[in-house]
Amino acid sequence: MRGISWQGLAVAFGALGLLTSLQTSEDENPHARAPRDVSLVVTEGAWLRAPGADWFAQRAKAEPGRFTHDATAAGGAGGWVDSHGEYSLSEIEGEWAYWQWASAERLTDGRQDFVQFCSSCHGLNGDGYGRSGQHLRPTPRSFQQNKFKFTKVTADLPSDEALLSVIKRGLAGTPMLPWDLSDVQLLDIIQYIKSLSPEESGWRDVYSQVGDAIEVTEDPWTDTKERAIVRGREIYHGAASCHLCHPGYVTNEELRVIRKDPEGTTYRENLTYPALKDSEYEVLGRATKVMPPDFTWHQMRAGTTTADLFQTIASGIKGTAMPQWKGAISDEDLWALAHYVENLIVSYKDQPAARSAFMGGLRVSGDNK
Amino acid sequence: MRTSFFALVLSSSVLTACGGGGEAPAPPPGGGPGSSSGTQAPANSGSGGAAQAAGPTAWSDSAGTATVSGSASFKGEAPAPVQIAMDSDPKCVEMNSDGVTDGSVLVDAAGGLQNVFVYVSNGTDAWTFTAPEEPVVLDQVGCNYTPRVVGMMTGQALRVKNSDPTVHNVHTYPRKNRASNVSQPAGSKALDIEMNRGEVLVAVKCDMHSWMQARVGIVDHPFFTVTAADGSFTLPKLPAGDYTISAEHEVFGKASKQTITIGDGEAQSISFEFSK
Amino acid sequence: MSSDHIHPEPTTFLRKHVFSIDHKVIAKQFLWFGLIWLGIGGIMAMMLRWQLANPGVPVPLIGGLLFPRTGGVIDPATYNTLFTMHGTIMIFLGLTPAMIGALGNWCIPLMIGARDMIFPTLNMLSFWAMFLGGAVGFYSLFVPLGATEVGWTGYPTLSTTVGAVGQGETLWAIAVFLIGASSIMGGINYITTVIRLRCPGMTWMRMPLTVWGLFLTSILNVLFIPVIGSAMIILVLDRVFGTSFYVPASIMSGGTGGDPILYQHLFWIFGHPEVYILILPAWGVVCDLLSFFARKPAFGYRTSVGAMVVVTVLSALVYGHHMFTTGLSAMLGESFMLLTMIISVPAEILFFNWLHTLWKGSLRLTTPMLFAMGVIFVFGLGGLTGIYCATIGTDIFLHDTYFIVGHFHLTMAASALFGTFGAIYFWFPKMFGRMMSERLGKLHFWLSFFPLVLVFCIMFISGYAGMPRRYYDHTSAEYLRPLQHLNVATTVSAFLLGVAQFIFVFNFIKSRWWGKTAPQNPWDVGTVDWTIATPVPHYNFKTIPVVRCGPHEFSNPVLGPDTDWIYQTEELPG
Amino acid sequence: MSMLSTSTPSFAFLRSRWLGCPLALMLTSTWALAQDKRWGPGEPASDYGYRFGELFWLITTLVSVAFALVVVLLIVPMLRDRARPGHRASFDHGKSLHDKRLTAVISIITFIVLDAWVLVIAMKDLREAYWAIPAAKDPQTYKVEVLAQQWAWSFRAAGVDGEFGTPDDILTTNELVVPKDRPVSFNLTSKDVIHSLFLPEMRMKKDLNPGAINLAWFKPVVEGEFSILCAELCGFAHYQMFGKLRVLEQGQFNEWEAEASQLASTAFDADDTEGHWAWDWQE
Repeated sequence: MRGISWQGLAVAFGALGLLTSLQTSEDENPHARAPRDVSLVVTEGAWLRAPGADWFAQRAKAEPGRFTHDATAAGGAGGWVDSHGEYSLSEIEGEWAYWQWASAERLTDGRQDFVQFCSSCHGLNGDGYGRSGQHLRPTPRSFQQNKFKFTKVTADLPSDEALLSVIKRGLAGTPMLPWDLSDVQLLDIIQYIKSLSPEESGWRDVYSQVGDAIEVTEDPWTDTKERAIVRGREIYHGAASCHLCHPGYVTNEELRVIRKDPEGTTYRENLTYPALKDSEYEVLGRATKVMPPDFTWHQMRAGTTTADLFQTIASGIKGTAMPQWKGAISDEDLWALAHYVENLIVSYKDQPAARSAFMGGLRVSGDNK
Repeated sequence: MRTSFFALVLSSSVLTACGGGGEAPAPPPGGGPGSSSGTQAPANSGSGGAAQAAGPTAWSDSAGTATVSGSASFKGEAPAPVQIAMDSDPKCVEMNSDGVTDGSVLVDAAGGLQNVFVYVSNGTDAWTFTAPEEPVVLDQVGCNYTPRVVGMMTGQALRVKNSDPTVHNVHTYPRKNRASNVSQPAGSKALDIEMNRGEVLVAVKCDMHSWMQARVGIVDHPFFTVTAADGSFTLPKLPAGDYTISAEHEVFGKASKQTITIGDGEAQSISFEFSK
Repeated sequence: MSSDHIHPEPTTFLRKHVFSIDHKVIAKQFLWFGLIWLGIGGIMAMMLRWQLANPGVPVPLIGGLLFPRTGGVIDPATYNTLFTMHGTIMIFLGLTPAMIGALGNWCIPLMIGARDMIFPTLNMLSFWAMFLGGAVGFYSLFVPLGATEVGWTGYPTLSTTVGAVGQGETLWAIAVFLIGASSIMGGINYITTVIRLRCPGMTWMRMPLTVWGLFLTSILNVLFIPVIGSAMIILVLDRVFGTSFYVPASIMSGGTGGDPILYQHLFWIFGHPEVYILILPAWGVVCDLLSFFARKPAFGYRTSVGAMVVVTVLSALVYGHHMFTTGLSAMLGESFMLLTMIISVPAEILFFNWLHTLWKGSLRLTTPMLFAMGVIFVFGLGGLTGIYCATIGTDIFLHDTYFIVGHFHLTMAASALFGTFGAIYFWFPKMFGRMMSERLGKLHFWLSFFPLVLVFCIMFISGYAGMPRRYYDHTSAEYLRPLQHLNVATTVSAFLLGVAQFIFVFNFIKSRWWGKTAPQNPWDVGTVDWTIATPVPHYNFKTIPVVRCGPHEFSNPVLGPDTDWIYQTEELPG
Repeated sequence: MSMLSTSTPSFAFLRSRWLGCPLALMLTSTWALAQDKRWGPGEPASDYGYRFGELFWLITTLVSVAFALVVVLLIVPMLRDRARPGHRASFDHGKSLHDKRLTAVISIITFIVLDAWVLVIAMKDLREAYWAIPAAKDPQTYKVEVLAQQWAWSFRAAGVDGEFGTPDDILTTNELVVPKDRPVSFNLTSKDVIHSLFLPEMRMKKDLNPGAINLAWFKPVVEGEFSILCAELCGFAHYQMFGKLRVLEQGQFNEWEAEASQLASTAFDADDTEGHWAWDWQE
């Protein structure tokens, strides 16, 4: 075999192997979101907080065949099983709770998808500070903080469904897109980002709970939209006092009438503009501020239908000044608010002439600028 | 695409082998703190120590006879109280017609610092404590929290009331516990907030009235207190032993810790000093 | 090695068929290799077209097997991988081996009367380097974090770890480097062989134009492949070792970091000549085939050679027209626009010569002839639309739209592919000793020709309407949604084109083993390769031939009325 | 577990998918989409858009004629000069001086007609319009800083005070509002990878290179809503990176700008230095 450089071929193959193995070595490239300094393989599975027993009962009814109950699971305590894994019931400090097992294989899949698709903004470690996420307001979520804005649940932790719907439809007006990935991939990513929460916090916290879903109840105003808008306007500026953070959409006189304040009462400066608020979302250890939207101007992140608005108002926006309204005011009033806000969006957003006539009319009256 | 591209080539053998490993281990939350296997409930609440032979014993109130008292003071020139502008909500203005100053730093003429949370941060591991049934009450009166700083035991509820004729939202900022942010219009019933993990000085804020702030100190034993207007405090009913006592203020942060050794029936005095 | 240095024929299977140093075996290896990869690249193209016409619909038949995790749907990342690998495969692993590797290895020694390449071992190494490159490229599809998905142009910073975290991208760069190394080895070999091993009497101006095309291509290969090789090495350094040649340090200003535009310069200094690397052999083949089957001398042989030489020189000077929107200065932009316009002059000369060769000929419309004339048609279409792309004013709008896709597919893909097909149909009898079916061949041509023209002409329309290339789903943007009917039409044509290729596959396989035995010279052509027996003996020529006339002495009146051709080794009467 | 259940090759397609899928889908979608079809890019909405449109049709005319000639010269020999018994090709090497002159003359004429003509007009257009970037200090010029990222456009306009990096800078994501009949001048750069700002109706396209600032401009002459697309492959969601361009009539625009500036000042967080990314205007 004279002439064939077997040694040469061996060296070429060796160099090739060396190069590819180097890509997962420890040294760090300061310029890039190189995956070299972090392992792509998750070696341990994780128990993550799952929704409560009611949720399983509901789901089992809504999607027959999705869940099967296994009485022998978890040492006889019983549990549910579906294609995504096993949900086990366990007692912790006197309280029974469901936990979902995310296997190491599944988290590895999720990890790789996360690094490939999400890390440009959310950072390799899920700290919300990837190269594309820098200088961005609102900031990309840090999954180490495990706070999520649009949860559609009462308590802090959203269900997989809620997270899935946010990822699939995106957040309007931000770089968070509607992601065209399959449910399998997205659910793997979701399990992975849940596993990023620190011990004793969020998804790995025994005291946390996956909130009860805020169901879209029946709209009591379907035939009486006009009255809903009037009622919503009263709630907005009255009982709920939305104008404390969002703009007020009435003149000072009207506000006095709605709030039954005496003549001569004055309200906050720049009443027809929103007021900047604190948020819990941190960048480089500093909490950023958030802007409550002006419904006639800003884009709604999580949908503009009445039902979307109902859910958003009811569940609040977690980690920001927007509280949960479910329970604080009645569902009927929540629907009225949703109708009122929807009406503001439909009538004035992106319609400069109509909007300037409307807002200008509020401002001529004097002290609310 | 990624690993599954042309998975035809790989799937039948490799992935099946991998997939086999995906089954969950039998007992649930292996890693969860305080967990035990599903069938045997822990004898008592605690942090996983129930099985140990020489574990902590249940605390009885009569066991403690020692007292630590002292004071917290602020060194240096106290910041001048700032007038709060409440114009955003006329209802608040109405209730405080004389004007209100910011209550975050309250220093008396002698330098005594009010609203310092003082607690035993180490030395109580030998006992387990049961939280009292009755909740700790935090009221919203005149667009301010009363009291401004409260302490409570883990497992105890924080009951937030709204006595104002206006709407508030109760926004807690814990690091280790569940966060919550719920609105509370005028006339709503009280909210019970659970925080089950020891955490000193959890902020409670109202986003609608940006000046409204309170602090909650949560510890897993009853040895905590808040300094009075002159900066004094008393920690009664301590059993004999070695303790680390800490103090934290919402603006000035932690003072340096004090370690003491105290015998039955003794009374000792310590002091904490804060500065900017 | 001198031309009369003859080794004994190899005896082992390994030396005979795998690690052979015989140029004829290597040519066949390259041919099979190239055809298989053309098939893979073609299937990828079909999947791309499927997705574009039916966004988000599972790929029928193979989808469930290839993409189980998405239920057979091509997800956007996979889509990016597919078009990246389609481009890379078609250029580097399909056309390069099938055109330059197979054709060069087969034609150069046989047509210039040599016994083998001048460096047979280098020749073998060239094939195995390309094989290794192909293997690495294929392997890159399976690595963690995904295959390359940044386009065959691989622009940083998308192709650095900023934009592509997958190891597939690193492997892609290594694969391109290896394939480049193979091309350089081949190029050195071809150039030296043509210079040193021409048989007596084979002067430069008596060489068949096929050899001229391959010779000039090799020069471009040797000059410009090293540029992309270095670009790829730098890319690998950036990706693996954390250097920052291409990655700027800060977002707002360059700072001390690198510059992604550096790569674009390097890439297109190679990339534009690459177009001519692929098209020059096809041009050479077309010049020859038109003459062979029009039974007429190639019109203006010298001007054709001159035009090809001028194209070779100019090809390096026009690359900037790929970068009109990257922020080139006005001076550079205008210079490149002017130079690009100038390069059309030699192409016009070639067209003139081709059409003149056909004029008043005696056309035998065999399959190779049809493909040669097809090249004139599709290259005419592609070349003329180049004027839109060369003009900055229109290119601003058309840049990175389907117009460009249509343009470059017609010029370098369709033309080179038709040239390759013509060459395969033409040299198949000598290569394998059997005839390919003419009937199936003609069917293949016509069933390929119409859909092909349709595919890329519809792309001109959609590009003109503003449809950007490399979009996973054009229905997601409001502006593009009304254009979707064009996508569907393109896809239908593309599928017809795809299906037509099965005729070729069937014809090729069937003829290879069961075809009619070929006579020594089925086409009545006089070049030196047709003077020897079929199958070609080991070391080709028992005695080195002596050439006494040009390759295109067809219908020469001095030959008398009975015959219209003469072997190059024969003396013209009179 | 999930891997196991999803990675096993599915043979379901053998039963359902492949029979109806390919042709039925293509035909129905062709039919459905043909209801709402478009064949061209729409009328240009910027001033140089018209110039480039005219150039396009000039080239199209010239190219069509040239290509028709090629096709005729291909088809005529195919029909007329087919090999047949008794027919012999004319012998011509094309070496004579006459042939060489003919080659030269035809090439030069083709060059002049096809290339030089276009070249001259293109140069004129470029110098008068495309490269004539309006002066920054001209108060008529509306300046916009664009920062692209995977996968969104961030636009920053100076606001009413005309200065970048002040609280009243108007920051928008995926939405750009500009005045009609005033030149709009861009400073373009990118955070991560190369993007390309493509305004199809304005006939404008310019790359955004990380680490460098590119300049571009256009002058909208039509009111309305237009598209913003990305024309340089920028990763996974390249196809989703679009925005909306709104061109407002001058009076309305001034109102819009004042309001947007006011809102921006309200939202300005002076301590949040990381969130401010304006740079000095480059010219």
